[in-house]
Amino acid sequence: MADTKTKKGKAGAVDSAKSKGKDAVEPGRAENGARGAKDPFKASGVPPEQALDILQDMLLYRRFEERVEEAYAIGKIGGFCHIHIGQEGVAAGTIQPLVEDDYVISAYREHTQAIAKGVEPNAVMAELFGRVDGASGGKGGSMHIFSAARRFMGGHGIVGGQVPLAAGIAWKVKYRKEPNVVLCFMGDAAVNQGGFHEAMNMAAVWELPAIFVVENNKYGMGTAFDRVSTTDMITKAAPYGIEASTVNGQDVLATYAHFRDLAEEVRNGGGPRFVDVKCYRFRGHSMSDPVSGTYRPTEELEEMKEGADPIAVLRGQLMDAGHLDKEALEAMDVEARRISQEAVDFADASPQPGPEALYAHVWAEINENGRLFFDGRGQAPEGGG
Amino acid sequence: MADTKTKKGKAGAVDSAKSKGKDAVEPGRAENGARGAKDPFKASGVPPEQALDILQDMLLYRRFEERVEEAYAIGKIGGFCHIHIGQEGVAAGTIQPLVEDDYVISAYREHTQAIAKGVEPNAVMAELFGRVDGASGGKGGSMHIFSAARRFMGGHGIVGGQVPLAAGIAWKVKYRKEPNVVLCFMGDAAVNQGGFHEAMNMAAVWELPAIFVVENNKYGMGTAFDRVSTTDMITKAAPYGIEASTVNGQDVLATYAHFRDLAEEVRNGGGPRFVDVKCYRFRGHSMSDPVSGTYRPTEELEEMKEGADPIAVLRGQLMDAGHLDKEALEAMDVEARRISQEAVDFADASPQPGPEALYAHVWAEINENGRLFFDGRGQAPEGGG
Amino acid sequence: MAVMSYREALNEALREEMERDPDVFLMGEEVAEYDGAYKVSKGLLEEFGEQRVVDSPISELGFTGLGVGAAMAGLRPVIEFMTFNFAFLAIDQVINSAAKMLYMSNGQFKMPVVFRGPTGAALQLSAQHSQACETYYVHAPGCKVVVPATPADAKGLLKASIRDDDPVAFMEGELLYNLKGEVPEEDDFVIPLGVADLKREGGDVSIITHGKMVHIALQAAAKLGKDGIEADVLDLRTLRPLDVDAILETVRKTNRAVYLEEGWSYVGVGAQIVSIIQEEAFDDLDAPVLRVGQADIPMPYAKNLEQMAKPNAQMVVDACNKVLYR
Amino acid sequence: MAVMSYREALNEALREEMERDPDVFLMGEEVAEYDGAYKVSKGLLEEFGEQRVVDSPISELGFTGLGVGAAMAGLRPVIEFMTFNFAFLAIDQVINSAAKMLYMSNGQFKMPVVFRGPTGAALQLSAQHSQACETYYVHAPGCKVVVPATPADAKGLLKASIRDDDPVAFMEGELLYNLKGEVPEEDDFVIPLGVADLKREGGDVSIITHGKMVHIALQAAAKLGKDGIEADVLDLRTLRPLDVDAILETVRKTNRAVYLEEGWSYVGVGAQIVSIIQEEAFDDLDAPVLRVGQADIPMPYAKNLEQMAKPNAQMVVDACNKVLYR
Ligand SMILES: Cc1ncc(C[n+]2csc(CCOP(=O)(O)OP(=O)(O)O)c2C)c(N)n1
Ligand SMILES: Cc1ncc(C[n+]2csc(CCOP(=O)(O)OP(=O)(O)O)c2C)c(N)n1
Ligand SMILES: [Mg+2]
Ligand SMILES: [Mg+2]
Repeated sequence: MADTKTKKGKAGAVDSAKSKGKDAVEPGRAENGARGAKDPFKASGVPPEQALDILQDMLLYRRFEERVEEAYAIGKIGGFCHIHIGQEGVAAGTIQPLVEDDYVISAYREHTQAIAKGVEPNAVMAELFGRVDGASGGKGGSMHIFSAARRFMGGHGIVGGQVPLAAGIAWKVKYRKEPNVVLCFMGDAAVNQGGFHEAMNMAAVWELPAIFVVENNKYGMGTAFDRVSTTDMITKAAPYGIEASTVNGQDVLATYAHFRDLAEEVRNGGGPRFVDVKCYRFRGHSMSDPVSGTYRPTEELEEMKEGADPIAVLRGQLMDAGHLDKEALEAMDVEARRISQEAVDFADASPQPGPEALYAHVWAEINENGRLFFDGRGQAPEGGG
Repeated sequence: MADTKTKKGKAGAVDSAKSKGKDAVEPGRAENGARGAKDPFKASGVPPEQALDILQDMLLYRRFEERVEEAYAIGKIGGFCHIHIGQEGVAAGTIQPLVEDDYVISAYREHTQAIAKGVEPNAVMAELFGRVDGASGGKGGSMHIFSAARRFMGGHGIVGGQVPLAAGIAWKVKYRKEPNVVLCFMGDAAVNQGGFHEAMNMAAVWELPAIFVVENNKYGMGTAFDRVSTTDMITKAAPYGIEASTVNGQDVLATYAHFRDLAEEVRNGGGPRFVDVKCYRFRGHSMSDPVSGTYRPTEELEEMKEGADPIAVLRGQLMDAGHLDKEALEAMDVEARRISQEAVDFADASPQPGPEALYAHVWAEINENGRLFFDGRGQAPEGGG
Repeated sequence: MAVMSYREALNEALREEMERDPDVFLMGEEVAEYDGAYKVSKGLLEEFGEQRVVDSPISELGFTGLGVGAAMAGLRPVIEFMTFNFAFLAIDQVINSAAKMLYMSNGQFKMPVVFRGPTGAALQLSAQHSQACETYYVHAPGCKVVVPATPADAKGLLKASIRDDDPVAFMEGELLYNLKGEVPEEDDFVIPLGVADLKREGGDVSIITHGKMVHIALQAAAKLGKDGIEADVLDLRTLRPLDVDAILETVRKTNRAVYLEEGWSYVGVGAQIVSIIQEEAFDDLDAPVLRVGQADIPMPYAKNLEQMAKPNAQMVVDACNKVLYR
Repeated sequence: MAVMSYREALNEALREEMERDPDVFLMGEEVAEYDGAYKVSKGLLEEFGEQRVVDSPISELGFTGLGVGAAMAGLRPVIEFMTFNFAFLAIDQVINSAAKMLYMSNGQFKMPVVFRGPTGAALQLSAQHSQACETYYVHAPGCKVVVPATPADAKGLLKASIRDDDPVAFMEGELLYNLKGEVPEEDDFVIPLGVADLKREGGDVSIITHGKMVHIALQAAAKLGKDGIEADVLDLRTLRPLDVDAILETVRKTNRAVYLEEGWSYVGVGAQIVSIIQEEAFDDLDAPVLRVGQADIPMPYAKNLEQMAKPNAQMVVDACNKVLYR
C-alpha cells in the first residue's frame, strides 16, 4: 500500500487485512487476541493491577448500559438510544491511554465513551433521563452528551458529522502548539460519507494530531460493511497517506497497548492516524432494532458473545494468570452495579429542566439590538427589539 | 496497492506513480510519450489516417477556443469562461474511442469535450454568446453545455457535482442492460470533494460502467495539487478497489489507445475505471485569471508549451513518419479556422432568446392545479391557480 | 374504502407505481433487506428484486446525485432519505442539480425523481433529528414539495409525485406512519398535485396548515367548536404547486386566518402564505394573520421541554381567539 | 472618513481583528497565496503567516466542519466560501452542527465562527452560480445573518461578527467588492448587529431591503423623487438579529411598504418581513405590502434574460406606485 504503513511487531498490534473478505483480524479468534499470548500483560505492557482497573471500568460500562436498557423499557429514557454493550473494550482500550487534556469526540453510541473520558456516570444517566443534572442539562439526550470540562466534545447524530469537527479540534491543538491528541470515533458506515474523506485529507495535508478510530462492528444499522464497500476498512486511509492499522477491539489489552503507542506518536508530532478497531455489538442497532436474526445470523452473535466478549476475555486473562478470583470479581461487579444504580437513582431524583431552560443557550450573545426569537410566544429573552 | 491494479504493458499506458512527488508520468517528457516510440502508430494501434483526423479535430479545438477568447475580450461572451487550450489531447484521446450512444459528462471546462462528443461547434459558440441556437438555448452558458441528442450530459458548475450524476447515468445503463459506458471528467481538485468519494464507492459496489477521468492539469485554480494532497492522484481510487491507471494526456495517441482499451473492458462488464490523465492548461484558470507568474512559474508554462503541446506532439509524429507535410498541415489549419469562424458568425447571427424563453422549462409539468410561480410579475404560464 | 395505515398507503403507492412502470426504482439506506427504517418499503425487495429496491451506503450526497443522474438518463428514481434531517448533506444535489437541470439545459433533461422521507420531529429525538425541512425545498423554483397528512393523501399524492416529470420533495411524518385512515380502493387512485383539501368546514376562522399539523389543527377546531366557533381547516397538501385559490376562498369566507406549521416560523412556509393572503385578500382581512409554529429554538431532548417547544392545539385555539378578537 | 472599496473595507476588518485577537484565523479556497478569489484577503498571508491564513482543498463540507470544531475548541475561525452557492455542500455543518451546538450542549460550547463570502448573482454566471442564499441561513435559530451593503457597513459589521460568540453567516455581494464609499477612521469602528440603517429618509412610502439591493432601492427612490414621491429606504443590515423596531417605525410613518430582495420571493426574507408588518402594524397599513425579487426561475445565462430575471429599480417604482394607489 503506497503510503500506508501498518504497525507491525508492536505488542498487540496485528497485520492489516490483506484483501477483500479475508480479515486477518477476526475479533474473538484466540490466535489474534492477547489471550492466546503467553503473558498478555507482558505482551501488552499493561501490568495486572492496571488490567484490573480496566476490568472494573468495563464492568461498569456493561452494567451501566444494562440499566439504560431497563430505563428505556419503562419509558424513563426516550428517543433513539444506542447501546455499547459488546464494545466496551473499545471505550476502555482507546480512551484510557489518553491524558486528561486530550480530546474525544464521537457519534451517537457514546455513553460509555463519555464515562471513560471522565464524565460522571450520574451526569450521563441524568442526560438520558432528560434531567437538569444531565451532562447537557437534559437538552441533548442519548446522542448528544457533552462535557467541556472533560473535553468530551459530543455526542453527534449525523453519521460522519463529527469527523470534520475532530479535524477542527486538532487544528486548534496544533494552532496553539498544545501537547494533546484528538480521538475521533466513528462507525464503520461513516467512512462512506464524503465528509470523512474531506476531513482525512485535511488532517493529512496539515498533519493534524488526530486519531481517527473506526469502531468496526461490521454493521451500519442493518447493512453489513461488505455490502457497501468492496475493500477492507484499512484501505480507506490510502488516499491520504495516513498511517493505518488494525487492532482487535475485543481484546482490550491489545487495544490499550496499540493506542498508548499511537497516542505517543501523534503527541510527538507524528501526524494523524487511522485505526480499524474490529469489534462487535451484542445488542440491536438501537432500542427498536432486532438484536439478530434478520440482517445478521443469530449464530454469529452467539459465537461472538461466547468467544469474544471483551469483559470475558480480560477476565479470563486475569484469572488464568492468577490475578483474579471469583470472589474478587464478584466484588468488582457489585461495585459496578452500585455505581450504575446510583446513577439511576441520581437521574431519577434530578428534576426536569424548568421552562426557563427552553430559551436558554440558543444564543451565546443576546445582542443589545434587534430581535433574535420569532415565534411570537413572547417568552424569549430579547434584545432591544 | 491492495485492490488497485495499474495497467502495464499496454501501448501508451505507463506505470502509475509510485510515491509522492515522483510522478512516473510527466506530460511532455519524450521518454513517456509515444513520440519517443519507434513507431507511435503501431505502438498505439492508431493508423496514420486516423491520427490525421485526430490532428484535424485538435486543431479545431485550439482555433475554436482562441475565437472564444477573442469573443470574450470584446464582451460577446460573459460570465465565467474556462478555456481548454493545452488539454486538447484529453478531449480527443478520451472521447473519440467512444461509440455514439456512450455518455459523457463534465465540469465547466467543457467546450471542446462537447464538440468531441458531436455537438456542433456552431451550437457551442452560440451557447457561449447566449443565443437561442446555443446548445442550451442560451440559458446555460459556458459552464452548462448540454446535448441530449449527443448524450453530452453537461456542463456542471459545482466542483465534483457531476461525479455522482455520472454514477446515476451509469446506473441507468446497467439497469437497462445497455452496451454503453459513461465517461466522467473532473479536474484534479475535484477528488477532494466528498461527493467524488461517495460516487466512486457506489460505482465500485454496484460495478457501474463508468470511467472516471481526472484531467490532472496540476492546479485547481491557483492551488497546486501537491498543496492539497499528500499522495499521488492514483491512490484516490484505492479505497474502492477501482482499477486505476495513469496516462500522458499530452500524447493523444497514447491516450486514445488507453481509452480505447478501457472502454472495451468497461463495456464488457469490467466495472468502473479511474484514470489520472496528466495534462496542462496553457491559459489561466478562467478568463480573469493570470496565465502564469503568480501560482505557477512562467518557466513551467513555457517548458510545457514548448515540449508538451499535444498538437505539436502529434504533428511531429506525423511529420517524422512522413504522413504529413507543411502544406497539408496548413490546409488542415485553414479548415479548423474556417469552422471556428463559421461558429462565431453563426453565433453572432443567432438571435437572443425572446422574453418567452424566460419562464420556459422551469418546470416540465405545469400541473393543472395550483400556482408554481410566485414572483408576482404575472408573466408566468400558470396552472389553475 | 379500505382502512390502512399511512405506512401501508405509501407502500401500496410504491408497489403500484413500480408495477406500472419498470423505470421506477427505490434507493436509500436500509430500504431493501431491512424493509426500510420505518418499514415503508416492506416486501418490495422480494417483489421487485435488488436492481429496483436498493440498499445504499450512508452517502446522502452521493446517492441523491445518483438519482439525479439516473433521472437525466430516463429512469424514475425514488430516493428515500431515512429522514430529511440527513438530507442537508444532499441538498446541493437537490437545489443545484435537480431543480436547475431542466432550465439550464433548455428543457432537454427532465428530472422525474422523488426524494422522500420523514420531515419534522418525532419523540425526543433532539436537535439534529427533529427539524422540519420544508423551507429548504420550497424556496427554489424547479422542485415541487408535497406534504401528505393522511393515508389517502399519502397514497394518492405519492403516485402523482412519481408520475410527475419534475423533482418532488415528498415529505412524510415519522409520527404519521402508524396513523390509520380510509383509502379509496379505486384501481388507480391518484391525487393531482396542487389541490388543497378542506379537511373541515367551519366558517368563522380559517386554520391553514400542512403535513402532520393537520391533525393538531383538527384538534384545535374541535376545541373551538365546543366554544361555538367553527373553523375551516385547510390542508394545503402540496406547497409547490400551491392552491392559492383555496387559500383565498377560505379567507374571503372567514376574514380571519391562522397558519399552523410544525417548524420554525421565521422565514417559514407560513410567512409566505401570510404574504399571499395580505397581498391578494387585503381588504377581506378583519385581523392580521397569525402564525403558530415551533418555539424558535433547536429541538430540546427533555420530554417536558420538547412538549413546550412543539406547537399544540391550545396555541392554535389562542391564535384563533386572537384573530377573532375574543 | 476614508474612501475605500467594499473589498478594502472587508480586508481592513479582517486585518484589524486578526491583529487584535490571535485566535482569529481565515480559511478557505484560494484565500492565502492567491489573495482570495475576489482579493478580499489580499496581503493577509504575508502579514499573518500560513497558520492564520490558510488555503483549503475544495472540500466545503470538510473545512466548514473544521471551522466548527476549531470554534468549539476556542478559536475564532473565519471561513470563506468562494461563494455561498458552493456552501450548499457545507450547509449540514452550518445548520446541524454550528447552529445547534450551543443548545445541545446546554451552553458548554460557544460557536464564534464566521462563514463569509458573496451571495446572489453577479453577471451572467448562470443558474448554479447566481443564487441568493439568505433564506437557507436565517430560517434556523442559532445562526446570525449579516448582509452589508456599503464599505462602512462591511467593515463595521464584519468586525462585530468576528467578535460575536455565535455563528454568523456574513453574506457579501460579488458586485459590491469594487464599490467605493466612506468609512469612518475611528480606531475601532464596529457596528453592532441588529441595527437597521435608514439609508434615505422620505416619508411617503417605505422601501425595505438588504444587501446589494440597497443600491437598487436608492435608485428607485431617486426615480420616485423626481415624481414627487419621497421614499424611506431602510437597510436591514442584519437579518438575525432583526431590527423590528426600525421596520415598524418606518411603516407607521408611511403606512405603505415594499420589500426588495435579490433572490426568490417564495418563502424568502421578504415574506417574513411582510408577516411581521401585518402582524404588528396591521392597522397602520393603507395597502398590502408588496415584494419585489428575482423572477421565480433559475438564473439564465443570456444577458438579456438575466436582466429580465433580476429585480430592478423600475419594478420597485411600480410596486411603490401600486401601494400608493397611483
Ligand atoms: C447522515 C445520516 N444518515 C443516516 C443516519 C441514520 N443512521 C443512524 S446510525 C446509522 C448506522 C451507522 O452505522 P455505523 O457508522 O456502522 O455505526 P454503529 O451504529 O454501528 O455504531 C444510520 C444509517 C444518520 N444518523 N445520519
Ligand atoms: C463546490 C465548488 N467550490 C468552489 C468552486 C469554485 N471553483 C471553480 S473551478 C475551481 C478549481 C477547480 O480545479 P480543478 O478541479 O483542478 O479543475 P480545472 O479548473 O483545473 O479544470 C474552483 C475552486 C466551485 N465551482 N464549486
Ligand atoms: Mg457499525
Ligand atoms: Mg486542475
